[in-house]
Amino acid sequence: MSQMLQVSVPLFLVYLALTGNADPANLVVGALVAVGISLLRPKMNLPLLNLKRLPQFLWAGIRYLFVVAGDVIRGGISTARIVLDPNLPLNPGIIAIPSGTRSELGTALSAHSISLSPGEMVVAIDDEGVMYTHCLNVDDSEKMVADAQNLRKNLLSRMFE
Amino acid sequence: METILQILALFLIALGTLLSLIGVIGFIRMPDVYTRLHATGKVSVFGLVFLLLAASILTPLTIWKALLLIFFVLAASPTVSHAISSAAYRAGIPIVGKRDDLKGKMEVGKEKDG
Amino acid sequence: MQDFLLTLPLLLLGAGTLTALVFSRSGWTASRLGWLLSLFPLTSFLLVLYAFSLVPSGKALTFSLPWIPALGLDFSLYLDGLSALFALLITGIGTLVVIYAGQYFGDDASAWRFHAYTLLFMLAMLGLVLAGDLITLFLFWEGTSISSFLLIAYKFKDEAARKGAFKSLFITGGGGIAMLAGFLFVISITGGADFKTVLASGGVLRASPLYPVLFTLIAFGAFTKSAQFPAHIWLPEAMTAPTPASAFLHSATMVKAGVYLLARLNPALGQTDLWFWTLSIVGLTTMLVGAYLGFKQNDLKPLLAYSTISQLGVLVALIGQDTEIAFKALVISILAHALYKSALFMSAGIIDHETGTRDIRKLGGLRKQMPVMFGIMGVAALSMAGLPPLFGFLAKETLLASATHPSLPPIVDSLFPLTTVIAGALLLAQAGLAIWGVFLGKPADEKHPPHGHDPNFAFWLAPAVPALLSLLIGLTPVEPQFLVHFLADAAKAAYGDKVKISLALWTGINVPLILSLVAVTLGSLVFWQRGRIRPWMMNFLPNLTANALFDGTMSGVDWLSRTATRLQGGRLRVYIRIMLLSAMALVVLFNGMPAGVSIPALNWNIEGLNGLRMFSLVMLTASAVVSTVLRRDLYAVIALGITGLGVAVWMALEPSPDVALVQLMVDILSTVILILSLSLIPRRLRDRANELLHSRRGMLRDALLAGLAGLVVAGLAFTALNTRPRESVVSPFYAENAKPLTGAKDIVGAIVVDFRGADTLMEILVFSLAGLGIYTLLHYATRKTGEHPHEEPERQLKPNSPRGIFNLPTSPMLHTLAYIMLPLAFMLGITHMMYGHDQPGDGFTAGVIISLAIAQWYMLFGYYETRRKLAWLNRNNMIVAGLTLAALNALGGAVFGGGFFSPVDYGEMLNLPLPPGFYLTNSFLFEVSIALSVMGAATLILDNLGHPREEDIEAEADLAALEEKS
Amino acid sequence: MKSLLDITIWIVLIAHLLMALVAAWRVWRGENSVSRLAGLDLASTLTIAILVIISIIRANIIYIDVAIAAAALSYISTIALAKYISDHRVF
Amino acid sequence: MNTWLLLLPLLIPFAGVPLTLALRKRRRIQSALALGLMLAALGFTLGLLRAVLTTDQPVSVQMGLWQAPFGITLTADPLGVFMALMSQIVLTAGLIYSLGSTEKVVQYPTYYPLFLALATGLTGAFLTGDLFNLFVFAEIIVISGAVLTAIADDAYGVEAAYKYFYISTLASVFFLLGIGSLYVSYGTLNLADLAARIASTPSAPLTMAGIAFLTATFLIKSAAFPFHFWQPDFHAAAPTPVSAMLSSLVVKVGVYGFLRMTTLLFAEQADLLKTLLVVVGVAGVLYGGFGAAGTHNVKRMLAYSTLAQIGFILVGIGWGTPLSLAAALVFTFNHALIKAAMLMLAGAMASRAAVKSASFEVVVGVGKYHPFAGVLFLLGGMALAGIPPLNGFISKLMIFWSGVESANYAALAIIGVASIVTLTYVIRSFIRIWFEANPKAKEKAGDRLLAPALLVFLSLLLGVWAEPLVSLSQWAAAWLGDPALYIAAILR
Amino acid sequence: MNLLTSLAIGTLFAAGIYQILRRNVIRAAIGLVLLSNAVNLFLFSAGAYNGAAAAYSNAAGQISDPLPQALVLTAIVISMGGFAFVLSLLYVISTRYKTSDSDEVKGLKN
Ligand code: NA
Ligand code: NA
Repeated sequence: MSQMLQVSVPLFLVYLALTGNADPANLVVGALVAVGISLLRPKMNLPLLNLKRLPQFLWAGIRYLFVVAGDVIRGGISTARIVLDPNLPLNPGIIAIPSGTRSELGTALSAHSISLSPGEMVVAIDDEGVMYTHCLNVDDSEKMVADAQNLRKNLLSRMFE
Repeated sequence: METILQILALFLIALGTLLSLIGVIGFIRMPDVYTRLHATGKVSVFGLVFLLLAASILTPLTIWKALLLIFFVLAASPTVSHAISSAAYRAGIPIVGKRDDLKGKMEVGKEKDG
Repeated sequence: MQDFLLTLPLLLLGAGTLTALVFSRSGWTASRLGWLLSLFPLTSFLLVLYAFSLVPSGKALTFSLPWIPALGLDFSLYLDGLSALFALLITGIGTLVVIYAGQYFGDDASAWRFHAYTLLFMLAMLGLVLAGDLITLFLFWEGTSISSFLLIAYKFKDEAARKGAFKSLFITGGGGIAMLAGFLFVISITGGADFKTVLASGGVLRASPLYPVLFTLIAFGAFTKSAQFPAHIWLPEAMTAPTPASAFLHSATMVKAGVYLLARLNPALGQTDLWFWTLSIVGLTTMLVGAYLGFKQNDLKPLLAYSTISQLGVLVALIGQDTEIAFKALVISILAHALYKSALFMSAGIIDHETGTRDIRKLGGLRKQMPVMFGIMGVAALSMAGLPPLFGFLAKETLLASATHPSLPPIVDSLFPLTTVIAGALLLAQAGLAIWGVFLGKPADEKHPPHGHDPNFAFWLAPAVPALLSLLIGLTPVEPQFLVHFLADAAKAAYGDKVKISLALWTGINVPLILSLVAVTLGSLVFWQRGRIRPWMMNFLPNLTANALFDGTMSGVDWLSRTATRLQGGRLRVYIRIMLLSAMALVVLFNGMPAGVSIPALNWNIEGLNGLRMFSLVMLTASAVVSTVLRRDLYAVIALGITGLGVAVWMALEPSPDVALVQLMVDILSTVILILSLSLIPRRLRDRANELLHSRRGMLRDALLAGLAGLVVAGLAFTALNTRPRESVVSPFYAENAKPLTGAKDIVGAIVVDFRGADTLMEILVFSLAGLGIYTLLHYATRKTGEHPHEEPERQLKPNSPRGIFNLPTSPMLHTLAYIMLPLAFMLGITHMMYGHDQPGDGFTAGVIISLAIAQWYMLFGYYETRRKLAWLNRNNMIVAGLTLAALNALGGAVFGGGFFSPVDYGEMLNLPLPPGFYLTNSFLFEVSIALSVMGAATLILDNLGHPREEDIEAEADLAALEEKS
Repeated sequence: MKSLLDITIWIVLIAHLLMALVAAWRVWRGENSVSRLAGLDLASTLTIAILVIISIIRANIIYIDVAIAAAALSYISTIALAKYISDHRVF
Repeated sequence: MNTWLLLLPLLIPFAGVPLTLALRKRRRIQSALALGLMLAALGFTLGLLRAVLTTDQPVSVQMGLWQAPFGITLTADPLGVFMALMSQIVLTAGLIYSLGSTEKVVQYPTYYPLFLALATGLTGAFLTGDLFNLFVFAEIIVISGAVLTAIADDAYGVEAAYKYFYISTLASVFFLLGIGSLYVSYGTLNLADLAARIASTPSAPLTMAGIAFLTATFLIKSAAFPFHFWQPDFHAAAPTPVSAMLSSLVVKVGVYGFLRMTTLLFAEQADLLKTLLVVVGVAGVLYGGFGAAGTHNVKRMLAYSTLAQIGFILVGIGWGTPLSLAAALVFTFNHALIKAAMLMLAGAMASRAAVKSASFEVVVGVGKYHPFAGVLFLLGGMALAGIPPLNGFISKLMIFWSGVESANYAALAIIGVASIVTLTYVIRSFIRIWFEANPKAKEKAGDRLLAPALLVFLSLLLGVWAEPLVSLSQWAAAWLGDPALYIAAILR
Repeated sequence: MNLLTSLAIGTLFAAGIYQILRRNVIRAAIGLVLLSNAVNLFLFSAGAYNGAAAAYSNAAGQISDPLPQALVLTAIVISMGGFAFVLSLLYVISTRYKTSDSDEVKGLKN
């Protein structure tokens, strides 16, 4: 049930975004479509979240978004500086960053947000959740990414435990 | 109000294009595949994101739909760069730079040209 | 009423044939069957006789049945003196032959086949002479060719029989075609096919400028059938037929078909110089050649065959004449020859049957062992030699009489008698050879004399009858009036005017008699000196035969055939080059490149989005060209992807967002499946075939060809762009009516699913077929031959090694993306279906989007895991559902909307509270069905191209069942 | 103001097309398959952007609908290519 | 009523595709259903013929009731219904043969769906009144034919399909170029409307280009020399029942196209085209005849022979007289029956050979144990060679006659000489299979002979009782003679 | 502009033909895609004057001719299906004939 909701509710929102009208009939149809699709979903190992922790989940999620946004902007600026600098001050390399979790989703989200920010890009991930990340500038990435990762990690752990 | 929005849009578009340009310049200047992927995979994507925001102002496009599209792009593009870079590494394309924690952790292809 | 009488003889023979077939399983011996079957020709003989007795002299009995009224063609019969003569010979000798064949094959129970063929042939032959119009005649004419083919090939196990049969069919068949053409000319001139009309319009025919053509064609047909030089070559080889067949075909009947035709048409086509010269020259040549070659033979049957050829030459030459006496000679010779030649053939068969050989060198001195046969064959031979008091003598006399007719033009008046005398002499010598060689002389080696004795009565009865007749007709003191009138009628029909017939042997001392004496003495000399002459003849130009002509033709045909098939060399590229060039040649031929391609028509205004169009055009053209010069297929594929994007942008600028969307989807899909096939076909194979990596031969040529084609198309497009109207004829209708009639803002969408829904219906069928086809090819057709064995499940990465896109499992990042995107793709697709009528996207894009999301699963999770996780994915059933729904939906239009495919708004009908902008119409259902079938097909395509080696559960079960069956 | 906006947008569009050409050029002259692939990826991103810009110019969101589908799927061919490059098999 | 008579012959096979696919697990029911549907379709086609005959008016349906030229028109004019009837008869025979076939391919779940799809394509191609719709139906024929050939038991099926598909793609390209050229010139796709507009403005800038490309298209479709290269391979390698359909029906789509071009669309401009058709036809008669005499495989021989026979038909169309058109139609119909029968017999013999192959050195002497097949083959061969009393004779008679009447002596002479070649290869192959001895040949069961027997019987019947077919084709030819009638009937 | 467009279409067509004539069957397959693209573009230019607005009933001003667009949609789908089928044929050929050189695929001749 909750699995189904976790799939169908976002889908319902997507439906609304796509059709873009809040007519009650449309809500009904959208709900039906969303549920219908969620019936086709493969069995997934989504971490269960029980509804009474929903506000906490959302709050953590929003903060998570801001963290990521911060990283992105920071990375964007630094990358822009590198690119536009006439003598291209690069110090590229691949560093290993442990995600601190073994759950697929957790690792995936961390890796995603790391890769999202310009300047870092996860090349490979091993079963321990270690993310081998390619950086434009190894030195400043190393520490920054490291503590950013800690922040992410405990936010994620608050979202789903 | 109208004007303010339009100015905002104008700003967004300019920013977006700027980012895309940076992306492309990086794409041209960067020394190897991996570094180049930073440019294409991300920067130009953010260019697109800003364009979409502008579009949601200047056209009947609802912000929700714009956000959906943005979500698609942002979900996909880092993953794609991850895929490409891992493919490059697997194929045995060497990286520029001294540090490589991944070295020796996985078997890589012989041919230098994937 | 009496007309129907004419059909009876034919029906009887048909019944006879069927009877033979009916008795095929009965196990009756040939002789028993022969007696039974002989009743059919006998009866029809009597019927013909009766029918003829009803014909008032000089008139004809006719029967006609409309056959193809649309073409004015009838099936008609016609009995007059001439046809009666032949009809009686056919049925009469036919009766004897059937009995004789019965004896010949003795208790061989499988000879029913021979009887059937004989009666079939008899039917055809009788029909030929009874035919009342040209087309009917032709029907039976071909019938004789085929049935005689069967008779000659009766002993098909020996190669000679097969060759002989084929040769006779080839030659007579070829003649038949020519003759048909000739007949058609006649018909188109006279306006009718029946003999009444044709014979009445001789004047028109002879006057027609086409007369030479049609005469040549018809004469050619007749000559081939009647074995005239040089087409005579098939006759000796046809001797491979069983002797009864030879006796029938080559004495009385088939070879006389040509003679009959010429005689029949003489009143219409004859009495011209062309007619006279052609027939005289061909006939006399044949007469000489036949007589000459006959004297060379040692085998009885060929010997007789050549004498037949010679006789046929005589007959043809006689028809060529324009004199009463010639036609008297004609009818008498026909009768005489039929009698003695059938007797001789049948006797030869008996000799062969009793002694086991027909070679006159092995034979000899049989007169004591076979007195009866000696008698029969002796009489017949004397008649052939033209000696009194036999009927043959009379024939020769009349022949000489017409050969010395005063009306003959110079040269001919000396050549005709001369050749006749020589031929007569040689024929006499041949007759002598036969008799002496078989009965009187000694066999070549004394130690092994031939053994044999007279057969039983039934066997020698058949030859005895005609032999006896030729004796009686000669000896009879008083002319049998019946016979005289009969022959007179026949001659009249052929000559077109009264012919006086007398059968008196003694007509006083006259030129013919003297010439006849000369011939006899000469012949006796030749026979006496045969020991000297024949060896000399054997050595003189031994291989001077017209066979060279036939063989030459055949090898010519073979050479042409080999050349023709060599053009089909097997190389697709050659084919395509030829076709492409021919097509361009067509464009030039039809002057398809209009003058519109002229520089003044240029306009350089870069208004609106043209600048961007230019960019997109540059982008797509550049990448297209690049894709041809890039060495690695992978690079070419990537470049192709860019081309696709460029095309999409161009389409978006056109502006046509719908097409741009589909173009994008299809570009992605085709890139994916191209990559799939790159991974399926080993790179070394591809590089070996890649000219860019080694030989550059032919690339320039192809470039030129491609450039030419490109120029043509560019010219076409340029003209189109410059001459296209501002407004199409039909499109405004769509623009106005899309919204009101179909409720669709998207006009293109409206056309696709409503105005031209039938196209789309068939289009999804095509797409589904492609999917099903790939599935069947890769999981059935190639599996049964075990071409690609199953593979073990995907290679796994060893635990705790870093993961990315490579191998399996792929990295968590990618997994998550796959998980997220699949339901989103579903949602996107569904909105395309629901709102496609107002926005880009439709059932097709929906289907492709979902299938691509699934393809992504295959990539990231692998085949087995995907099939396990997406258990609901049954491609075939999706196609079933889609196509069924589509058909039902179209029917729904008929049920609720008044017309097949008519738009119906079910939502309105059931007044459901539907969200604004979404209509539950049959257009929507159509979109759904499109999506379903496309989804099924696209998944089949991706899945099977991606996993030709993995097991498909359904297919495996089926194949297992198949194996059990066989 | 409006005209300024128009001009900007036109410039932006030209810029994007030029960038697309750069990407195409990279596909032609990339030092290895992956950089060509990156070129394709960039080109498809830019294509989406161009669609968005067209919809701004035409003030018509149907081009966005095209863009959405493109955004949701265009990466799939990239992934396929990447997988092929990495270990010469896709599925 | 008539509407349904027109719709069902097309709709039934179409619906048959999903239905038989749904029944793919129960092969018996599946095949029975396929045959049943085909028979039903045939019945409705006969009804349609009756309707058109009695009213002497084309039956036409506007899909979705959108009036012409805006919607898609289905039209059963005399020519259309004539061709459709021909197809349905032969297709039914093909299904009957499939039921009795020993080939593996007929056991595959998708065989009958694909066969019915082929039926859909053929019927639709002859019944549609819209140029682009014709293109789509042609594509259905291409894809279903290619698939059925690719999955054949014959190991060369894939190669044949591959070559066929590429060449057909070339045809599709030409077709679309032609359609585009005509659309830009006349702005419409409905055949009747198009014909009317072409008649009123005969020389638009791209008219001739349109003619050229459509000509190229139909030359490929009808496998006329030198656009024939796909045909011998394709028809020889396909599964027997399929090759029978391909060689007898599929090439007729091109013939149909030329009939429409010369008598409807470009009735005014067609002179050059007609001359071209005569030339191409004569070339085909010669090339096909000699190819058939020279090739090494019975099925290939028959395929080449199709090339020649199509040549005769094209010559008839090119002469363009009422009689020659009727002759071409009669020839088309009769050839469909004969060629299907002959290919089935060849396949049946191949299935009885030691190794399953139709090449001469394998099937030589196989006929020994199958005299009945021999009788059928001889009769069929006679029909092919135009020997009475079989229907082939009527075809030949009418073609020659029309040649004589229209005074085209040169072409007539050549095809006359060439038609002796037909007799040659037919008899030779008969001799090889039934008369020559072959120690390897064993008594062996194979594909059933019912279908070819039926077809041969039909050929015999249509030879002896030729009036119906001849008058039918004359009726159709008369309609072809007056395009205005057709146009009026559709655009009324 | 017309000249440029038609030249582009011609070039695309030529590239397609050239690729179809390559011995490497994969290149020939790529040729199929290029050809169908070229033909589709030609069909576009066969449409009536291309307007400034997409063919939507609520569009303002001259719309582009919708019919050729519909035709192109159908043509795209059809050629897509065919293209996929060809690829499967190529795979089987490569396993059966152990080659991807179209000149070596000549088991059927004469
Ligand atoms: Na749409
Ligand atoms: Na195609």
